[in-house]
Amino acid sequence: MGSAMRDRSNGDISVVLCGQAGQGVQTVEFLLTRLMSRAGYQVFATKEYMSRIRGGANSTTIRVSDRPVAGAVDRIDLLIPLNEGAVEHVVSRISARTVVLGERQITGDVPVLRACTFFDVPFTAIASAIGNKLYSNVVAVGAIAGLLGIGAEHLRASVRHFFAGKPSGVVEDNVRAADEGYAAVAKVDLPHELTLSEPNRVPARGELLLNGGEAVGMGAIAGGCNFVSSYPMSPSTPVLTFLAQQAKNFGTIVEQAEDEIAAVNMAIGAWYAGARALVTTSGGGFALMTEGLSLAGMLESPLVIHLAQRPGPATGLPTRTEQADLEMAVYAGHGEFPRIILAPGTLADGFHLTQRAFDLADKYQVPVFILTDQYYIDSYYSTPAFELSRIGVEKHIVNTSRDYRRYESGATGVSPRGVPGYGEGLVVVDSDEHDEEGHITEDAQLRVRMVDKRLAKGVSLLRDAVPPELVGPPDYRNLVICWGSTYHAVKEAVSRLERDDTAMLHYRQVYPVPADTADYLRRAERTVIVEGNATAQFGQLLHLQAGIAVTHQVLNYDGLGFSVERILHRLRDILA
Amino acid sequence: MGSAMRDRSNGDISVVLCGQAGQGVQTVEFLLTRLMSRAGYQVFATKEYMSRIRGGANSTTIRVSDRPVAGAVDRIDLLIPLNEGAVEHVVSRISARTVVLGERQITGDVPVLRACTFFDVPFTAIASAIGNKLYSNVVAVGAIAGLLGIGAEHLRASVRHFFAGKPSGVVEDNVRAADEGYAAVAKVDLPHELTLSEPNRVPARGELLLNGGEAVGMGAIAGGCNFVSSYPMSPSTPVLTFLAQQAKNFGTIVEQAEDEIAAVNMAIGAWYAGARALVTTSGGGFALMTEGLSLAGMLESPLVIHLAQRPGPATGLPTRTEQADLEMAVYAGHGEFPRIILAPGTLADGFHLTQRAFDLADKYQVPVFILTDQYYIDSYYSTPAFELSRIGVEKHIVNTSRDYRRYESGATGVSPRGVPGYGEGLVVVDSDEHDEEGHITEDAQLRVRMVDKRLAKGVSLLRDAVPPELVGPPDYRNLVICWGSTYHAVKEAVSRLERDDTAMLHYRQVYPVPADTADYLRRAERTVIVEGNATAQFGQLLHLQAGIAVTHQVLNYDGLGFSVERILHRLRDILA
Amino acid sequence: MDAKVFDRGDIDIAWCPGCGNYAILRTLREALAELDVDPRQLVMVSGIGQAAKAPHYLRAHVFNGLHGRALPPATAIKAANPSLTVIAESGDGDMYGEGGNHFIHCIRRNPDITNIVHNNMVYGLTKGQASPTSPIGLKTPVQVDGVHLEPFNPVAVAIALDASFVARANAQDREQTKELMKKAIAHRGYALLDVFQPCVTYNKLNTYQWFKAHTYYLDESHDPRDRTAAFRRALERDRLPLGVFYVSPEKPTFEDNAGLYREDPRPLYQRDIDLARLRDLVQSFEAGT
Amino acid sequence: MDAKVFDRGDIDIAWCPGCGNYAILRTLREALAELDVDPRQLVMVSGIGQAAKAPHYLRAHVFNGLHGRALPPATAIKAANPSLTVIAESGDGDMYGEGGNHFIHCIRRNPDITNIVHNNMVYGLTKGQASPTSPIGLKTPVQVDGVHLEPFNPVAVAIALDASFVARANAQDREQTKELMKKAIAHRGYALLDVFQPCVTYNKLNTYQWFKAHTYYLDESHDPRDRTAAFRRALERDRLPLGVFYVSPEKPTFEDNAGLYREDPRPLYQRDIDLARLRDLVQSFEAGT
Ligand SMILES: Cc1ncc(C[n+]2csc(CCOP(=O)(O)OP(=O)(O)O)c2C)c(N)n1
Ligand SMILES: Cc1ncc(C[n+]2csc(CCOP(=O)(O)OP(=O)(O)O)c2C)c(N)n1
Ligand code: SF4
Ligand code: SF4
Ligand SMILES: [Mg+2]
Ligand SMILES: [Mg+2]
Repeated sequence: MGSAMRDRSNGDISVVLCGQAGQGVQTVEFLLTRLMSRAGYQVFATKEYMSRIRGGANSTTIRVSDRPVAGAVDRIDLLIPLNEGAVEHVVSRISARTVVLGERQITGDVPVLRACTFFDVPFTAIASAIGNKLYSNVVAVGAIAGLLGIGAEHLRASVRHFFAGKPSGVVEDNVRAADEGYAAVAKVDLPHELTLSEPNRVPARGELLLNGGEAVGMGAIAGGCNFVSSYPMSPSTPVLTFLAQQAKNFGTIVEQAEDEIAAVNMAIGAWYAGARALVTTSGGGFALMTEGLSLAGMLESPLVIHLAQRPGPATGLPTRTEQADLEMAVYAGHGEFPRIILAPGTLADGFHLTQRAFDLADKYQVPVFILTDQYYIDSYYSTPAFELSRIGVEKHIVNTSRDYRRYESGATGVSPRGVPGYGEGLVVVDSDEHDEEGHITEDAQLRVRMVDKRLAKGVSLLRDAVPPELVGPPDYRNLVICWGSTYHAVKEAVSRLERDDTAMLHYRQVYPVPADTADYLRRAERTVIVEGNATAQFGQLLHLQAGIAVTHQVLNYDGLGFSVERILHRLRDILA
Repeated sequence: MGSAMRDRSNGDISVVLCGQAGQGVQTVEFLLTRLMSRAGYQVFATKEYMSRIRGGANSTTIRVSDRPVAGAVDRIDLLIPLNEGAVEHVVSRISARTVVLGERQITGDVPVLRACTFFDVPFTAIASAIGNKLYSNVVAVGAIAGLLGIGAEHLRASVRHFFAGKPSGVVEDNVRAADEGYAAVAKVDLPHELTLSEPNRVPARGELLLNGGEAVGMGAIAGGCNFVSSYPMSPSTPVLTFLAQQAKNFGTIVEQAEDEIAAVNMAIGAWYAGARALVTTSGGGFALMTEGLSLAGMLESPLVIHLAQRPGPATGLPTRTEQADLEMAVYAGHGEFPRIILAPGTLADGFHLTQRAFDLADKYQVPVFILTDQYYIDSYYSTPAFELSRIGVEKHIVNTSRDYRRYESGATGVSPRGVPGYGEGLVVVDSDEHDEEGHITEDAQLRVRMVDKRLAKGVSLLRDAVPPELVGPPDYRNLVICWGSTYHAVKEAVSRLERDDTAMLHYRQVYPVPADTADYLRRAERTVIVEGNATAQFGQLLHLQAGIAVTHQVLNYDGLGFSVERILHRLRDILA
Repeated sequence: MDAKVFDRGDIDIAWCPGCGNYAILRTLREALAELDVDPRQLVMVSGIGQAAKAPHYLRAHVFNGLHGRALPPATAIKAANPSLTVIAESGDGDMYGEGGNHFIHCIRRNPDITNIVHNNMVYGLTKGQASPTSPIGLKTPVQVDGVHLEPFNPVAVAIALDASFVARANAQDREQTKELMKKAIAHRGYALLDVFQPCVTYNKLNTYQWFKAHTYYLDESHDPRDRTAAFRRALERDRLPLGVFYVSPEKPTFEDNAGLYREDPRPLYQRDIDLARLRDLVQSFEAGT
Repeated sequence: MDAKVFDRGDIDIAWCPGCGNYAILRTLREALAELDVDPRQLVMVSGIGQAAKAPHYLRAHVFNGLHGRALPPATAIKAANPSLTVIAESGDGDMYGEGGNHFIHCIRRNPDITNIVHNNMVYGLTKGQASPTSPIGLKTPVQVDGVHLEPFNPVAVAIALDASFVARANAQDREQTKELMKKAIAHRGYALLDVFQPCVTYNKLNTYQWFKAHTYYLDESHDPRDRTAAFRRALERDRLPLGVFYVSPEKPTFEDNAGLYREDPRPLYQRDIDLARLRDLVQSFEAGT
């Protein structure tokens, strides 16, 4: 099968919704993905949106397939422009093969569309006829479902499910809206290559549809998180919101702090008293936490930080994506102390790594980062059920005796951690250099021992390092390296290369870099780092840790992140 | 001349004063160094002190020589213990050849002293007889002067000078105290090897005696600094204090901010309005400024940061020294933007690099760091006059026209910088990604151009990089590398190695690493990095920038910093 | 002067239709025009948030800094060039939450700047979480049970800090708000103007109607020189007073205290270093002295 | 209980001889003993400064955190384990300067903790710069001309924030200070106790004698439930009142509001996750639903 064919294979349709903020793109997206999912398809959805509440131009890309799909694509198979200007917003992604479903009256005569098939459906008129212009989004959902060949019953059930709890008039109006949208396209057919094959499966038992923010949030709960102190900041807020919504259910204290400094200092206080605390923030907020990070280093306090990246510097592009805060996470905080940085690639990673972060933080008494980004947080796809059978919190708190000393020395650098009120001992922690008891000291020899103790943990914790994942032939000549959220897009691009000399190596622990890195790099003739930043930060880190510089870079820093095509295109150039 | 001899050569005597905080060690130090200096000797003084206001145990090491001296030594030739416990505080530095000048009654019978020559002079009793126990420090100064063979007239003149402005009774009492101390040792002689040779010089014209804090402070004034916003934090406060004292003289606004966040944001605001602003801080304070640093990166605001390092993490050892905040300075702030980090080695560096920092910041519109440490700030020595003839502020502010655009693009990445009120244009700066005018944008292509523009400055500014200094044979086989404050100690240690295959390479610009680094490293068989931290941070940076890993490390992180002997000892081991 | 001077023309404004911010923006332009402020002498400083975008919608110099950090640069800008008119404009979250410490200490410092706070009692830009001024009970995606914290009372706190000018306005009353803006800008010293601003998207409690029903104007019976009375008024809860609560006895501004403009009014950017004094200073460290 | 329980024995105390801190330390030990507080249930939280070293000189759990950051961890510690007695003790610079934003918002949050501030009106540990409470005119190495900024009035601000308990003491009056400490610790909710503390090294203005001459005790005529009266008292300058200024109408604490202790008093460290609920939650994301 040629790549052009594959790009538009009828196993994978890319639907793009585009409209203003506040116009209900999210409703359409939600309904459509659930509907397709319930119909047995695999779906993936990712959105890009402006830093404003109403107006502007936002879009969601939804891929529907009978196979797992989880990477962003540029191409648009089916475009649903919801307002004037919507087409212009995605104009660079439109080709002659893009099919447009919309209202000509709204869209107007945009030159690029002249070559496209345009199904003109008067969403607004239909909605108004039913009784409310607001129903036009549901009309659109009906029409899309019709075009994609979903059964009408599926459609109705989904709409009913979505509006459950609303007055029955509203529910039925919406069902009618969906029906009429569906009917409006009854006579038309999508081009052959856009016809979805029958899904060859019903949803697998327990298959989930959720986004990165929800994966991380549930991972935190699974990790025993019971204290969250944070300050809202895109794109990290969904995790805060998720945990706030679940707080009552799980006995979690969720507090919106006055600022990020309070947030991190609260979290450290909470760990001290025996809680499992999380902060969730983005680059600028984390910058304010760096003194607190250093405090965690000195107190040997566990700490879990969800750092959701967005483009900087400073305020940058608040609702966009980037992977440019890695170096900050690695080096933040004055003085020297160990830390762990995990960067989920899959949704399962978001769950399992976050869960694990709490245990690792507790075990080694170090800060552990979950490093995500806007793309990761806001994207969702169908994913197999999480493995819950082995979930259980590894607690590392000891009952203290009368002569308890918080910083008792030992080979691993890890001292038993007590909490106030549990046992007979006193728990003394100090941000100054301290003795084994925790009291302030200026003894130079003790200082050296304490530095060594803290740094020893940095070695101990390598035992639990999460290894990178190699996808593709072990005897590769080309190695495409990536980390964090780009997992799926890179994987799909590398697989579409169809080269048996090329493999992908994905890091989900980015710091400390797992020990076998040099082996992986040495075996390749060409190494290509794919990163969402302008300076190849992880490439630098690999260089430092493995002593080998990567030979090629695929970087992106436009705020929109990577698409499969863009990676593929760049890889083809490099590997030509 | 054997090294043992050299160590105690009569051209170089090491005098150590030790007492409690608040006991007047600093008075003795001040008087003694000025006295020796005026007598034609070169002096060096460095102190170590506890983070408390009274009590505890502090010490000052003063080297007196007829040649330039500027590195800390461990050995004590002449010890003046001023309180009970003083001897214990420096016990590891005492040898049988140490001569002690003190009051047996206060010192007590400390075993280590039994092998030493002890001159018992009843400072307190003499002082009380004159009328005030407080005079005992001056009695001690007299005695030290006597032992070192300084003329009594020199002594009196210095004491008079020091107490000038006090009531004449006080002045004369102190002169008497000095005289009596002097007389008390009239009959005794220092061992031959501790006899200072006649100084072969009068102070050179304009020769200065000042410490690192003063050098940086004056450098700031020379750089046109007219706005200082900072929050007190050891060891950076002396620069703040110095500039506050000079504020009236130079029309400087010096403001103690409510916190470090306010300090850095004020400084950026001041630059925006056309001031030349400085913040002075230490690691923990700087951690709080990192969001602001990123703001400077985004606004393309000049900014000068004096970052005086002390041991971390967290509060650490507030009054001690370390070089462990380099990585933080290199990577601080979210997002990607260029910066310059200068690290003075000599006092002249403190002056000239700080002066230059303001011009570089203004020229390239980037943050520029002056990276010092407690050792640098608090040490002083005799140094040749600063070259003032070429001082003059390079201003880079333009008169704006009506169509002025703050971020106009150009090859170097540097856009002409206007200030509000000067010209017809409007000066718009924004922490969000912005267009050329400075207004907020979410355009992906513009984003890429703006990132490229900012990073282009990182290349442009390499033109003004301060090259490293090679001391020793250009055809070295061993290269000892250091940076910042260790200049003199490493230089002395390497020179005492007396090996013609070994040179020292000192970096006063540590970031970006000057381009010729790889050449220097490649020529060496063995490379030794000497750094005041536990993880060889600059070694890592060299590795990254030059692609070559250093082969050996000499690290120190006990808070007391490097002495010449400790470096020498380690180098001998490594190069054996 | 015509308020059009401050117009930026046909720009895209990122606020929701119906937002109270529009009224504040329009009123401010008019106030500035009536005060004859030259845009080239006007610096608008803001933090981050919906309100903080306001400076972009006005022809003036703009310093749009970090969330919560408008007051420190505003203070410094004024100090570096006292001939500029400096207005720090931002949201309630920005000024009283993230920026709370600067709010307190800026008041103590008393720079001659105007501080306009769009008080919509919610975090708009980040989608509706509670702000420090949110009323108890307001439900949000994060304050799921409703807000528990005692609302921050900026007027009372500013009076407690002896702020030099403290006033409150209601965005929808454009005329009175304009007068208050003019007073605040004309006032010499730090002037706080807290402006009630309906957020039509996220705050369904404090609506246009609510503000109308729950506010009244202080009349002549209130003496803004009486600090205790001002404080008592600031505590009123049922109906919230609008107008000038408090004007402190005249005190020197931050720029006055800096001292360097007493004899020489030139802003810092016009000044050069005094090389002779530098030489003297260096010489004072000569070893022989 | 004997105050010796809180003794750490023969330790080196880093304060200057004659410092007012000693009196506060001793008084606090006695107050705790009289309240029968078990050291194993007592957590002392502090920031950085001379005052902030106090927790090291007492037998108790200690969380000695960052400069300015005592209140956030104190709040969290209490919330994570409400059975602990939590005292946040630090200096004026720490609490009102660097920590000013936490001071404001902690009061709003109303955790059941006691906040003891050693108010020496100066930065001791960093060698004598002005603190937010320094009097106008105080000369320091940085405030060369003397302090210009309006002194921060913690009592007035706390009342403006409707703090649940606001009191002021004078370190040298050990008996009355002890009573105030006991009241503050026994109070349910956030309690501020600002303690005048002479710094014999750096503050030559606000000496033992000065505090004695410039303070007096509020008597029964003052009703601590009257917020405006409390405010008026807080503004007095010639002689500064001591005692309990204000006690707000009872309000729930931060821990109460958190809700999770209503049915189950166990501290967080004793709890486990509810796996069944987690399973349900995960299931709610099943594609089929
Ligand atoms: C350090 C930091 N933390 C958080 C944010 C995210 N943030 C942007 S605006 C905002 C709140 C805005 O609320 P407010 O100031 O009341 O302005 P409004 O949008 O309501 O006008 C927050 C939390 C940020 N930009 N920077
Ligand atoms: C972030 C940070 N900034 C500055 C400092 C330096 N510092 C330590 S204590 C202190 C002030 C102490 O004053 P105060 O809180 O009044 O305590 P006191 O010493 O007077 O008891 C400062 C500025 C620090 N440790 N951390
Ligand atoms: S979210 Fe609220 S404050 Fe922001 S623009 Fe919309 S209505 Fe206005
Ligand atoms: S410096 Fe002042 S506050 Fe600190 S211990 Fe000494 S007298 Fe007390
Ligand atoms: Mg708001
Ligand atoms: Mg103090």
